[in-house]
Amino acid sequence: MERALNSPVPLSKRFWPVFRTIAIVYVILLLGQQAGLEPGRIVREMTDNPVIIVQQLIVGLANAAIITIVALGYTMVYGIVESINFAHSSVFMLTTFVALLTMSWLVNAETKAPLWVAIVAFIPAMAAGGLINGLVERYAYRSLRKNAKIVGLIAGLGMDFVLQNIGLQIGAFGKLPNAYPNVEGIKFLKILGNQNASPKSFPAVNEFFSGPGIPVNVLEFIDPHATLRITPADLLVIITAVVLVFALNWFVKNTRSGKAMRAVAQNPAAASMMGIDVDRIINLTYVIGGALAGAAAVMFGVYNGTTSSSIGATTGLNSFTAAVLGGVGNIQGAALGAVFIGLLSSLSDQFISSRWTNAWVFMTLVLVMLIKPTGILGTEGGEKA
Amino acid sequence: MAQEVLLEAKGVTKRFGGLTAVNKVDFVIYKGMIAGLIGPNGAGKTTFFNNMTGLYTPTEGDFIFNGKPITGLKPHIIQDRGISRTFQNIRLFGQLSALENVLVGMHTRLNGTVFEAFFRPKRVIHEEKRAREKALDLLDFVGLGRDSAEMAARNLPYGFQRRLEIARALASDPKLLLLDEPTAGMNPQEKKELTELVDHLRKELGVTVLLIEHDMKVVMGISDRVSVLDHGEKIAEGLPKVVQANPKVIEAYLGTGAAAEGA
Amino acid sequence: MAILELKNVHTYYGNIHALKGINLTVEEGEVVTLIGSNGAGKTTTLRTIQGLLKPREGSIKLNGEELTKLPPHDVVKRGVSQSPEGRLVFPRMSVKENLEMGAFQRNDKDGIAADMEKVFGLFPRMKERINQRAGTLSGGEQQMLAMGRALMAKPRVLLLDEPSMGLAPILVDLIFDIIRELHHQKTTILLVEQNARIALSVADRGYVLETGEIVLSGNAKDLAHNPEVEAAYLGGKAH
Amino acid sequence: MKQKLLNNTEAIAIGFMAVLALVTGGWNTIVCAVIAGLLIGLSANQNRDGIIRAGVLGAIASIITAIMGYIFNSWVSTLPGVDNQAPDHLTAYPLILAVVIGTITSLVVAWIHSIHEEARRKQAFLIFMVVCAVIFPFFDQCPTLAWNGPISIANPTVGCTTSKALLWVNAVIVTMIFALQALGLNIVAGYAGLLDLGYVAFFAIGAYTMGFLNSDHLVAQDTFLKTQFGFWLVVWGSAAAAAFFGLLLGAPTLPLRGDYLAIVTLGFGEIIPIAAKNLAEVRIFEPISLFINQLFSKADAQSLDRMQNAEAFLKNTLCLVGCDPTRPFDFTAGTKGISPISPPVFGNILGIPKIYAFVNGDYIPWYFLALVLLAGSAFFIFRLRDSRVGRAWVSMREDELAANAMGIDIVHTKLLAFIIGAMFSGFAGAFYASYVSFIEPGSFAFDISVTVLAMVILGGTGNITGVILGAFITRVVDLVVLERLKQLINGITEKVFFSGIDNPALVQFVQSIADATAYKVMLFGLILVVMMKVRPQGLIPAETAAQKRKA
Repeated sequence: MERALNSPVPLSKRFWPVFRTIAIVYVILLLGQQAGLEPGRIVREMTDNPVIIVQQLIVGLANAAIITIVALGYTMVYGIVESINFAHSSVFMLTTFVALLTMSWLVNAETKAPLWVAIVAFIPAMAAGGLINGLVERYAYRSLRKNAKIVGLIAGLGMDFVLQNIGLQIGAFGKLPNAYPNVEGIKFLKILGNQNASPKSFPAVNEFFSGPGIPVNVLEFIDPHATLRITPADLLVIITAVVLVFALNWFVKNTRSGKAMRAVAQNPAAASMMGIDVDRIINLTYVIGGALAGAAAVMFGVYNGTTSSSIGATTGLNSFTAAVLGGVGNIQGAALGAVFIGLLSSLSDQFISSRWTNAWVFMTLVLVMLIKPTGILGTEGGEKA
Repeated sequence: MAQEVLLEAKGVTKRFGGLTAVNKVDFVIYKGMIAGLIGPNGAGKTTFFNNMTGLYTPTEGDFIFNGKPITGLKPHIIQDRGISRTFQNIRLFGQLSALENVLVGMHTRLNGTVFEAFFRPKRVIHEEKRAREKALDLLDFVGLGRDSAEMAARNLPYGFQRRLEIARALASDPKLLLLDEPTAGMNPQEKKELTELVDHLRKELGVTVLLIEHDMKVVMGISDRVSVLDHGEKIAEGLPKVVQANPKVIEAYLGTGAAAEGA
Repeated sequence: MAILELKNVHTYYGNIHALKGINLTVEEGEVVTLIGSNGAGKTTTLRTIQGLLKPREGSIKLNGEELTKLPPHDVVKRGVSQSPEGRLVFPRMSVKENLEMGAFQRNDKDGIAADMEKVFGLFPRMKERINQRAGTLSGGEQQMLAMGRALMAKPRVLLLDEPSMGLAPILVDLIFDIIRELHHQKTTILLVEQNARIALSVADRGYVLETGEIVLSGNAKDLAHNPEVEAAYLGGKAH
Repeated sequence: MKQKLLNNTEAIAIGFMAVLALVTGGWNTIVCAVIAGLLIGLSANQNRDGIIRAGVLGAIASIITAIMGYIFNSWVSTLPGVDNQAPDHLTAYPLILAVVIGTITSLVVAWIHSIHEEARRKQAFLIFMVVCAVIFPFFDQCPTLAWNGPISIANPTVGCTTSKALLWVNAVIVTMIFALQALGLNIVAGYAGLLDLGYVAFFAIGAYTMGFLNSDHLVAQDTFLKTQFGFWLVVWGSAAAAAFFGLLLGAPTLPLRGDYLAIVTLGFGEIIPIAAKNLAEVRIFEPISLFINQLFSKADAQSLDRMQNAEAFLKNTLCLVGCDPTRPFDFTAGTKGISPISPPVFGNILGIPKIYAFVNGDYIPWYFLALVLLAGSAFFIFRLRDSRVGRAWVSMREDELAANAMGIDIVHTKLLAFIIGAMFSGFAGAFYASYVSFIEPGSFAFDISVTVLAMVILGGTGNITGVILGAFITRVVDLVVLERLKQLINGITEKVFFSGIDNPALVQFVQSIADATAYKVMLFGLILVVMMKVRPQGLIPAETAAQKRKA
């Protein structure tokens, strides 16, 4: 003990980690300001106008709702086959087109749509998502499952490109001429615009009881003039997400197929010995994941108002980060991670720098992997026999 | 013969969640001996091995190798210190040739860096040449012959694969060689030949061997000392014959019901 | 007629010829044991019967019906269920859910409930822990759960793979008492066990497997006193 | 023993090259015939009969190729919108030459292939390949001129505009840059088994380092470094910068499970173009003073607009980089890109007079420079694979746990592979920047990572020859076949189907649906999926020792 006190070496050793942390934080602040990380400005902007924070929180929650549903697809598939489904983000992207076309067909390519149109659009979008993902699993992944993991990953990547390319080419249908061939039905395709890669507009869902939104005066104590508007899109997105998370949780916990899914995730060999058709259950997982992507697509379209063939990558990265953050394979974890990512994105858009938001999300992903690779609610995967 | 301790395990315990796979095992290996470790399936033998070689960190207890603690070190450092192993279910580098497999085993004993790989200074050329020769000798020694040197490991017959694993483990000149069920899946003739190889290897190379084995005949035939694990605990230790007659061992291996019936 | 019949079954792992022409029969209500050293092909035989591995040659018949081409879940449906080596319970599911998974191929709710009671009768400890997660059970309890789970399929042939593995002697005795009880109830069992003596003590007949081939077969009592078997698998204990 | 009329390689070779000749025609017919001959020769039996058969097959293949070339010349090239190779597209010379050279190639290759002694065979192949590589660009000159006499060889650029001539040389130079990248990725993915999906990031880092340090971009900046550092110096800087980022990204993530690495690298690949886009106006302040100023400065947020406000906050802040508010430090030139980037110069350094300077658009010297770099890299990697380090990589890929137990430090070894892979990509990026002389964030999109991965997978993971072959096939498909196919289809549709229809919208729709180049990503995606299902080891799998013996 005495020696330890007298000698200077342990002292510097004790301060080294502190010093290192300070140095790292300093460097991050130094370089981070280029990407909008200026704490002084951020704090000041927040205190100057606190209403914006609340507004951004609502935006963040709505984004989180969408991210959650996409993340569920990642997390369920990862939970059962322990491999990332790279094509998931593209399935999501394709289903936004299904949703877009359904809605514009129902309202005949007009710019406004009542709420029921959005609700109806869930059906074809979810069906399409389930179908695409199911087919991808059946024909691209299934026979590869016995190979090394990297083989499946690469095949998934390949499918991702194929689907992305299809998404891009869907845009070309917007170029179909009006008069020729003279079919009325294709009119709604005009909504796809005449540039393949450019964003396509969703009809705005703005009929909500009797007005464009409910004004809510929750912030009177800060600013008597501040009024928040909660739009139908906000409500639709958040309520759908909550309903889907609970429904999925119930499904996995209580139904025969849900239990089989859990069994396969925990031990495919044993599940097979119990008479569970492992291939079918894995396919079912993909189908459900795809259907969820379809649901998320409607939410995304209604909320953001546009889609394009390139939205898959960002949403995919956000959702995957959310899934990892919450602990891969965990439904509640995905929701928790998504709330974190959603809030981070919306606050970053407002207060840090919207151009660098993706970079901050990515930083979060790396940090999470460094600090807790298993995620917030994750369990150790190592003990699985 | 002055008996020098090579490896000592002190109260090694490994728990997985609620399951205690290895429970307070004390264990000593002297230089130059062949130590046998037996026990029924799932008794914790391989777990014990994995703790020793750094794949797991023991929950409690210590391993002392050559007078220095090695508990909790990374596997590659433990291998560098002089403990080398084979695996229960053969884990060769399938696409590499037999020769290359042995050369990988020599990794810690070679010094070539990336730059040297490109410029190939004399030192590295010599080193590689010597390494290749030594690897060929080792292949010869374990009975693969130089002809198999260029064969991809996964294309070798089963028995050769087991031998190649031993050659690979020997490549780093280990002080202690751990063999995990080296005769599993072999017929009696092959078993006999492999037993001879193990014996041979102790005599020729002076390696200390710790052997996990299922086949009583194999263990009893060559071991100087046998320890018996059951249910994660060491239940007996001593000369093969003594251990064989130990009622506890008979019970663990043959079951009480059977003992009653046999009586 | 034999309820389970294997004829000249050859199974490969990649290029490794693991089973080299297995011939084996199990009669209704009989306990047959398969003994042999590690790596002899015992588990491979069970996995082949259940359809987890596809034989390259030969036929496997259950009550005269060919099983070889069927996927594992259909084999379970036909009435072959297994308590696997290493138990492989579903660790994050409760005991009850594990047992339900055993009855996955069945639709008769009443029958399932009745069978669950039966399992609880055999393994009272399972009833005490009905809501506990299987991963937190002790080794012996997990073994009981694995056997109970296999019984929930109401199998015509029950495959037991190494039920004594890693268990303390007292638990081994308990497990084998239950196997005797099952035998008494006329359950047809194919038992794989490395503890040859205890296995032969409960079985009617036995097969000895060596590097993928059956080298000996016969009445369990005879096998137990066969000098070769004694030497190789009973510890070479001198009488 | 009944021999099949054609084996798979031969059938694919003939078919593919015939299509290629059909869509490119002209003098490209010769190249097609040579490649077909090469592949036929390589797949021949190693005996006298084999050589004869190869000769016959080679002749047939060449004739088929020539016929296709003829169809191109006489019909395809007359379609509207198809690039004609030369005014005399109907000339018979290239077609006759194609038959002769194609046949000879297959004979020679079959003969070399039949040499029994392995060392000599390899030597002969090497010599053959070097000869081909050296002759090649002179055959791909502006066709008329090349044939008309030695003038064109002496002065290759006469009369050749970049858009029409040198289709192949340009494509091959770009291909070699990609092959260089693919070789690097092969170390990461092929040897060490790490799936890196953001490989383009290192390419971009290398290119931007070159662009930054070897162009007027830096000279125009407000720094003391008002100079261009020259290609030969910066190329190492590029490699080092890429390696540094490789370390930065790999060190925290490589210890994690493999598929997480895929996602992290994917993210990194997305971030780098974002950074390139947004680092055009860099201003860095001392963080503590910035914090204090922004938080406590008296500037009134209500009265000033946001921009002015920000300036007011920054007034008393300690500024480090890009302090002049009207002229912040321009790091990447944002979306407008850096141009022109200087080409390499021999000499002109340390008092040595300028010996030779490369000129953008003069392809031949670039071609040979790229060839030397690629050959050097291949040689380097070949030696690396055959060393202690290379063995460690492959063993780790085969069985990580066993490799660890054999004394290999997994994290260290993975990191080494990752860094060296990054270095190659950075190197390639530097060369690319100097070659095209213009870089912008859009040139480093995700599809480059995909293309390079497709090259490695297609050719054969872990095999140098395979990877280079993969690079060539992929790039030729990308740069030549798809482009030509698009022209061809558009030409046909326009001429055949739309000649009587006056509806530009419909034509435009059909053309954008039938645009072959628009399906590039899908094609590479399909290559990945199909290869994984059919032949996960690639066209030329890593030679295992056993196969060496069989040969």
